[in-house]
Amino acid sequence: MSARDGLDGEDWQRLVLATADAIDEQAAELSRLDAAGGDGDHGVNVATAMGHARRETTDLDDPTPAAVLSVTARAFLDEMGGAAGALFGSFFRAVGRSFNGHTAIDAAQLADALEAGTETVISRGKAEPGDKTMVDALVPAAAAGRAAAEADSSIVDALGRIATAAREGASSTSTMTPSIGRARYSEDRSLGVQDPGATTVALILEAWAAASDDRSKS
Amino acid sequence: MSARDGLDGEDWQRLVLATADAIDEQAAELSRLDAAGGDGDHGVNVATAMGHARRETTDLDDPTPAAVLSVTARAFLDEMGGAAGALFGSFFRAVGRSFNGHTAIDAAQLADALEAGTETVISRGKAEPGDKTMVDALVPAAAAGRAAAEADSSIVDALGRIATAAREGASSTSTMTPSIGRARYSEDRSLGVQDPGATTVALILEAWAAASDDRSKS
Amino acid sequence: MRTAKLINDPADIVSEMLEGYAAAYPDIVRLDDGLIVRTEPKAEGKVGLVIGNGSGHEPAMIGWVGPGLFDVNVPGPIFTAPGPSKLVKGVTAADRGAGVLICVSHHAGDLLNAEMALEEAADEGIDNVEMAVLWDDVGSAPRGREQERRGSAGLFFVWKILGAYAETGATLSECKAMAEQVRDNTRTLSASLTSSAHPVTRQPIGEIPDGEMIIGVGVHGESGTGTIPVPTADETVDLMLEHILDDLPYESDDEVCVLINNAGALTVMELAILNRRTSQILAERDIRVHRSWLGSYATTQDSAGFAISLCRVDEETKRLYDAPAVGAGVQFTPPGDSTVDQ
Amino acid sequence: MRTAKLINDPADIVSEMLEGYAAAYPDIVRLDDGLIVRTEPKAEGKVGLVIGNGSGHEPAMIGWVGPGLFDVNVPGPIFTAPGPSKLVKGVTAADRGAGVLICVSHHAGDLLNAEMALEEAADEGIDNVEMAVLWDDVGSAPRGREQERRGSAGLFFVWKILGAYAETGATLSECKAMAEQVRDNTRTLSASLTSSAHPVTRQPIGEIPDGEMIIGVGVHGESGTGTIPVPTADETVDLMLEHILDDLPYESDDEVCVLINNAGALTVMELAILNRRTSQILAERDIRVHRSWLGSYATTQDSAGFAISLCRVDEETKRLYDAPAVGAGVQFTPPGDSTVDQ
Ligand SMILES: Nc1ncnc2c1ncn2[C@@H]1O[C@H](COP(=O)(O)OP(=O)(O)O)[C@@H](O)[C@H]1O
Ligand SMILES: Nc1ncnc2c1ncn2[C@@H]1O[C@H](COP(=O)(O)OP(=O)(O)O)[C@@H](O)[C@H]1O
Ligand SMILES: [Mg+2]
Ligand SMILES: [Mg+2]
Ligand SMILES: [Mg+2]
Ligand SMILES: [Mg+2]
Repeated sequence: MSARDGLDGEDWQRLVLATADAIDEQAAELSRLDAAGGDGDHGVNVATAMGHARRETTDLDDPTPAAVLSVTARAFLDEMGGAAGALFGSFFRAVGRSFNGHTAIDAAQLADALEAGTETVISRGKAEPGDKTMVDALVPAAAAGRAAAEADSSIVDALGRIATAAREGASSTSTMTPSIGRARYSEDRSLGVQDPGATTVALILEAWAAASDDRSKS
Repeated sequence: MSARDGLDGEDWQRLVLATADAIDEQAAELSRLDAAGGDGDHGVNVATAMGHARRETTDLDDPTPAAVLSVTARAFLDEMGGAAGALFGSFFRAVGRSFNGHTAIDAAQLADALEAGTETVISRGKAEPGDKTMVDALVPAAAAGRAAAEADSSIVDALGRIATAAREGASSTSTMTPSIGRARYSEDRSLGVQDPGATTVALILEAWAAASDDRSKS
Repeated sequence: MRTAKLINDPADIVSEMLEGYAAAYPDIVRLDDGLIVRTEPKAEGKVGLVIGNGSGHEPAMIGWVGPGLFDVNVPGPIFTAPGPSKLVKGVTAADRGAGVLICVSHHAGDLLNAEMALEEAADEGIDNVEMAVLWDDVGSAPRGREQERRGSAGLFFVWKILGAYAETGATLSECKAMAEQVRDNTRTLSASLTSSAHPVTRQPIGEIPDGEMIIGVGVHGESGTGTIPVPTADETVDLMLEHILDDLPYESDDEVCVLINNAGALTVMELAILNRRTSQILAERDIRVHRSWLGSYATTQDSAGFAISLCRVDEETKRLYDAPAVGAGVQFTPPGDSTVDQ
Repeated sequence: MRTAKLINDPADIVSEMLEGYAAAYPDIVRLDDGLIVRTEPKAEGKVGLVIGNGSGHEPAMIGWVGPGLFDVNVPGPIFTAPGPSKLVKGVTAADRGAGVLICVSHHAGDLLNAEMALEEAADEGIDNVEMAVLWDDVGSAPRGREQERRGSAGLFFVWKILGAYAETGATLSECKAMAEQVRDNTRTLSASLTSSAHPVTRQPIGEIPDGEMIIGVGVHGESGTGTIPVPTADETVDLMLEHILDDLPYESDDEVCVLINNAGALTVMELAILNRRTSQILAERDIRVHRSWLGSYATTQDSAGFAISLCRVDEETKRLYDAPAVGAGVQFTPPGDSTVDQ
């Protein structure tokens, strides 16, 4: 199977491992972003969750795409905790559920999954675009996924466009002021600084794009 | 009665008030000295005690020399507390007891009193000369008092010599290292700094000298 | 502000804390797969009480497990609510056959995870589980928008009264109603003179220079408002208590319990001086004090801050409040029951 | 280090603290002319227990007055022992016809003033008063010179056991002997990560930079030794406990009570992590732990420090240690006596 046809369970394992590496590398930066408006622990939190996801994913006997995402979801829900853990966990769980029954994920299935994940995050967390949260990266990412699917893109191309949209979404949060979730620690200081959760979304999707791309080249 | 004949109860009231004023003026400096080797509260402690002594002395119906000193002693014992309060209090109490039965105090009586006070401080507090305590001001002061009495000095002259000796004794403590009383807070930092308790002794005896001298001129 | 902490690997901070705490109080609590549970379980047929919360607020809530208090505490990472499965595990551990109430101190993460836990419990066929969402912090939302308020130190009163109530054999819905009733009679406002460092990252959370104070801080150091020069203790209480009293409002002839909670590094000396003014003002307003507590019950690491909490009580809640209770971090001994003759 | 304090006029700091503390716990203590005394006095015919001490260590010792604890606390100015007349007043207030024991935590000021109080009491014709001079701090003098050591947090054990013992009707000389016996089985070592400011002068007492620690500090911040970079919690306990264990020495098959006392601003999290290692080492050495306590019992204002204290116990002292006691700052509930059914 080539990347044109979709990413199978082993591919998703690789994507998750690549994500864990990317998060480890950026953890300090993510915490730094969180220190501006939050409590400065976001990088530690996500790295903890992704560390577990790395181990659990590797241990899977039957790594279907759904199973890999489900295990990742559990790592966020159980090991990260907090609002962010619940939301990232819900996101991955919805993505995994959407992958259910598919041995390989193509651009259309990915678009469905991202939409499902984004909707869950919004309905659970009640944040709207512009509230300076992970939603500001997820919404454009999901839209890019849908557009790529409609343009019949390969999964690799789709992920590339999704990652770019997520990154732009994350960047856009730096001019926003927070208005959701746990009351902020010092509102003023976060102006000009990206939202850490949105940045994590971008990092994840960039890692997915890069790792899927690697595969197509290999 | 002139200063040649001795200081009566009203004189001692005046000496105590003058001491209270001198301490108020120097309280910050005394605390600063204490901060080097101790807990930085000596000025506050002595000022509290002398504030009480000022009020109590003024309120005395029958201000004999013994009564004035006894009231001063109580202020140190009851309102200052701690080792220093007990020692200053014991000193004044011994001086007061030595004044007992005298309506006016001459140089010989003062010499007896200072010796009694100094002995009490040493026997209670177990400090020896050189230990960097109030003893290093009291011992030379008492010796100067005895010498003045033997030279048949007036009380005013005696107090002048006593104050000078106490000041020299206090100054000498700056090169000493502490070795008694409550374990010190940071031994090194007190080197080069005078002992606060010795400095207070000097301030008290200087205030007595100055106030007694005022009287002889008036 | 101190950033160095006496810990080992920051990654082990919560697990090692739980181990060390349980080791100190084996007659009260034990550590069971990451949960703090009562050593002597509650009698069968009584409602189980569970609370999940981020760690870092000790003795809350690991110290509030025991007879007359919680059955199970589910500790999350530092300042981070535990996930849904761990909460469900806590529910199972607390179940004595009469249902389980999950108490939620109202914060986004606690609420989200409790909601998900209820879904997960339902999926697993565990019913007879309810949650009570609790808030008290008048600094976090204005009057009329009480349900947006955060949970803070004043939940002390809910924990205590609810804990005693569950021991009486009250039903699950009665317990939930009691928790909400106490909540609705409770108001808290907090202030802080220092921020604290996150124990894992060692980064300061917020910034309060020496000599400044913030009124209205949250239990994680959250604050929207600016600093003011530290007022006197009396001025501080005057400012804060006016806000609290007017909010419910507490009125003359009301009877209240008082808590002056230490956020961590305030001294008992300061708490007592703050209580002096508090009791003066309450007396002036003819508000009777049933009992007062000064101490560190819910902390924000080592912030030098405090909260004033009032809870309006009636005969029933007073009786429940005075009932004996034994947690590792809080003990209630009924007045008059203090004879020591042997 | 915080120098700003939530107080009013620094000159009123102690009197306002006492007022506010007594106002919070009227069922346990009352404020009587500057003394903290039990609200319900001890039965006639039992030995009265008095302790004088400098203020600033709260809840010690204002929080240690109550049934099964002290009858009277005589608070002095900040970090300064009270004078002799006030102590004598305390003796009179504590007298229930069987004599009074003055407990002296060994510091120059406490000892001097207690000695003078005994003289003063004798002058006033009050006899049947004794004093017990108590020490525990292995950081303050080497082995063989125990009687030069300072009193510190470990006197916790003396207070508790002696308090229960006096309630049994033991005589004055028996009480004094018991206090000294517990003292001789108790060892403490303290460490601190920060100094604190004197609350009146606002000047720092000593200086410990962030990231550094001193082992061997005294309860007023005294220290002769230098700082070291903050070790891990486990390394710290290893270092300190070795010193403590070798001193008595505590040996295999001994049974001990453990106290990890917070000097003020350490977190419960850190105390628990320190206790984890403590209990591991004791287990390794086959030293049994009867009971452990983690908390702020004797503080040095808001120093981020702690003490590890051990007390070797036998059947009698264990029973006394476990007896119920109710102070505003410390409650002992006997294990097993924690039923809350109503
Ligand atoms: N209600 C919400 N909706 C969407 N995202 C949220 C919400 N609350 C928090 N987040 C995301 O979580 C991130 C913070 O995560 P993290 O620092 O790990 O958790 P915490 O705030 O508990 O310390 C924010 O940057 C934001 O993107
Ligand atoms: N044993 C002693 N003998 C003589 N003087 C002493 C003794 N102990 C303390 N002092 C004196 O007391 C002074 C300190 O007083 P102060 O700062 O008021 O008390 P504290 O040390 O309790 O804070 C010292 O400078 C010293 O002169
Ligand atoms: Mg965060
Ligand atoms: Mg001093
Ligand atoms: Mg956090
Ligand atoms: Mg002092």
